[in-house]
Amino acid sequence: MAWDRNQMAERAAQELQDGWYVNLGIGIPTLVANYVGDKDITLQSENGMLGMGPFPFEGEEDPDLINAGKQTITELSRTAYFDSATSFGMIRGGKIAAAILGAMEVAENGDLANWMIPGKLVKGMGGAMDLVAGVGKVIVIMDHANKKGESKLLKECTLPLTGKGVVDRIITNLGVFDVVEGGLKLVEMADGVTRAEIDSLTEATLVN
Amino acid sequence: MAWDRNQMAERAAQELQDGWYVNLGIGIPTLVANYVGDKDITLQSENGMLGMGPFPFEGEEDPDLINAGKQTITELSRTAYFDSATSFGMIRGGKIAAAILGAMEVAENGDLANWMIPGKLVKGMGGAMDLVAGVGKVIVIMDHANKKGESKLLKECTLPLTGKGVVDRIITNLGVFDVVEGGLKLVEMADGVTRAEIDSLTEATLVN
Amino acid sequence: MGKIYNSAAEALDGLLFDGMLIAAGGFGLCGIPENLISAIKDAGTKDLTVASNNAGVDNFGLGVLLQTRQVKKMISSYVGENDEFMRQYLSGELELEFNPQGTLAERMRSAGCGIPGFYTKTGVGTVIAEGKEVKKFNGQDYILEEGIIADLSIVKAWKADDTGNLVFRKTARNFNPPAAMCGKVCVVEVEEIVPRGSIDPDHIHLPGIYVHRIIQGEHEKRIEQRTVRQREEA
Amino acid sequence: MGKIYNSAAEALDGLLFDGMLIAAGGFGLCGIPENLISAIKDAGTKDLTVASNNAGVDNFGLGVLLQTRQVKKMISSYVGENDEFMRQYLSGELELEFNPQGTLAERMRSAGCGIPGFYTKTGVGTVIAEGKEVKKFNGQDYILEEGIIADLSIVKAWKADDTGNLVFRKTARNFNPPAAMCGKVCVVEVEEIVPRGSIDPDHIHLPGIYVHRIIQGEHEKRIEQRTVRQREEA
Repeated sequence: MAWDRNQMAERAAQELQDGWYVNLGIGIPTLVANYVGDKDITLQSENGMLGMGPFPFEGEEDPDLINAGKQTITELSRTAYFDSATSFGMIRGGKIAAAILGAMEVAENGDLANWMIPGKLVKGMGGAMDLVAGVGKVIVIMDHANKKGESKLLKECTLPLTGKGVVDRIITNLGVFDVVEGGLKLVEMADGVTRAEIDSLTEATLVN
Repeated sequence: MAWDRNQMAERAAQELQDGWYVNLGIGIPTLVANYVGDKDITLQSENGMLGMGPFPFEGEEDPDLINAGKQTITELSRTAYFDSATSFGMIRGGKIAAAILGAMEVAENGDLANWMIPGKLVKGMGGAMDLVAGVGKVIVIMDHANKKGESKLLKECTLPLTGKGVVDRIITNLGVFDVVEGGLKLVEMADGVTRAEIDSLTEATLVN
Repeated sequence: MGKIYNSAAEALDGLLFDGMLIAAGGFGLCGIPENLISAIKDAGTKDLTVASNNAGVDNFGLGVLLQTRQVKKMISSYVGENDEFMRQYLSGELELEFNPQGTLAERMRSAGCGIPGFYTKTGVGTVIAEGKEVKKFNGQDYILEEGIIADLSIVKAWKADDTGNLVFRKTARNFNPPAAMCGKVCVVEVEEIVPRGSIDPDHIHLPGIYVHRIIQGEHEKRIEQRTVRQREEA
Repeated sequence: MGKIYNSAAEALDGLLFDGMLIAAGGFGLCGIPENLISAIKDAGTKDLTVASNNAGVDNFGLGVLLQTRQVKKMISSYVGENDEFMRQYLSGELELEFNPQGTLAERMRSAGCGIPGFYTKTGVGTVIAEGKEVKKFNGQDYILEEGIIADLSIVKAWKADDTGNLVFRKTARNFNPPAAMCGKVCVVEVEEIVPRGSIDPDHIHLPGIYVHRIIQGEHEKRIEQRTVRQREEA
């Protein structure tokens, strides 16, 4: 029994420490906000906001208040707004403790690819390259394998990189992995997942 | 009859055009503000203010409201405040149309020295180096000669430079001079001043 | 002669020319200069290079200038949500220079602040670094990025006074201040022009020195992704 | 554990060490962190390098740390109005690195924004350029300036909420935001701590992410040059 999306998000939330400023990427990372519990976490939206609140109630959407995924959101009592240059200043300057991002591929040396598939999908890197270059800790959440059953934890990335040697920890549906000297280290297995399953679905070198 | 301080300031005010944002240095340049008349001029104070107003009435001084000379001032209806990084951003970025500054020496190639006399006077350049490097037009107001009667318009500066080839126009008590190819060009003489007087008090090359 | 103009067309008069570089504020469809974009469409100016984080959607925002083929090149960080953009790019009809979002914002801010180049870790070891100078600081590699100077900036603010002091609202601020800074000329559209002195000088987000022309306009302010939560039943 | 501390001494506890680099906000005596400076004096921390536009006056502001000889080196743009500073500098007791004012502000802002170096025209052809890399952009020379990362930033704001969101007042803003940005740790003193939510999020000048510890203090706010005009007689 591998983790589902919500369980991955719940596991990722455990990585966050009280008082941290955190940036959550689009997709599963967004769900992490549901699991921070009592911890004092301030969410950054890189389009110019600290203290991102939940979606608005119907009828209260404000076109001037969106997140980096262009979704309508709300403000909190701690919220501050600023421009994009300031926003990425704090990202590059290391003021954001952690970013939790999705990925297409991660390599055993921490290389990350999540912004384009040449000739097919060309959406752009948005703020991802700045985030992985600047924040304190880069945590990736993604499925362990793609739809064809091929490992997304690779010896080397095949897609254009978002960042080189930038990933610290990977949370997949099968478990938790750290980027260490020589490869990836299995930190934790999802309930009911066996080491044999992980070995068979992991191309990257697993070290102890 | 050479110009006095106020006449020099009055003459300098003629350089300013309607709609300009202008930075005035400490000393005689400050007096220029008294002569702008109907022109729509916005004064910048490089410590973080556009729209600098006159000195406050007695009893209305605000310690949080000073100019770059640390003098108490007032705000106007057009005033905006900002931080020092933003302030010098607009200076370096060429948004300020003109700066009017005092000087110790100006050379015929536009070199300016106004920030230190080695071993004697070491106050620092403050914002002067940024201003001369960044603003649209640099206008110097100064006495034509020093107290010993030696020309301050030189072939080459002897003091450490504030900027290299940065001065556009010089207004002295004797007249108005432009920095042009090959030397300084006499643009205007103060009332009652003769060309012979100017020649005798000018070390820099005067060209026609 | 003040800074206030009666219409977008009037405010752009004399500023547009084929092949020019325009910096546009906005993020997605939030805080975009809707009226100025329309006026550029109407003017028919061609071969534009546009520096903007996104390119709108197919029929709104900068997307309309892609539909009319007025844009030769985009400098952007994200082009999703715009099928026509993707199609023109993949078919080679449109040039696209991808910039990381923070690099794009800083390139605008830098140019406006008289900084022609700066070093950043963003993009080191990726295609973004190709052809760029690399320099080590404290043993780490950084790449040189250059400022973007625009012939024209088009910007959307919430309020302006007649001297051009601007106030933005919530996340509609985004790229508007850096875009305003990097333009040789900056034209701003606002929802409301207020008398000078009515904005607290400590609440001004961008001083009027960056603003050359202002119009008051109507704004559709279209929402790109309407997301809501349910009210709990009482 | 929140960001609010009871005193300057408490707020600096564990952050001070001999030989450290401190970035201080303020311009002249305007917007200076009076209470934090006093607490550093009391702590007796030595061999400080202080990046600050000015060094106060003889017996106020950073001047007090010069009197106690706690400062080894100043990074400043202007040192007038401080006889003790001039004396120590001219006699070689104090190191002084002159920075043009805008370069100093940008070096702080840059470091806080992850930019280790930037190019500027300021100082080209002067002693400031000596030993610095020169690069041409568009045919003009620019010099490379590096970011200043401080071990500690000391900053004065007008108001803070308990999450550290800051508001400054008039020209007391000056170097405080860039100084705050460049510190590994930033301690702020304010005139008033207000509840979160009581500052409009569009009026915040510096978001709390830059602020680690806050104290509320009493401020003398001494005026350096009291200049006034006469009221016209009625």
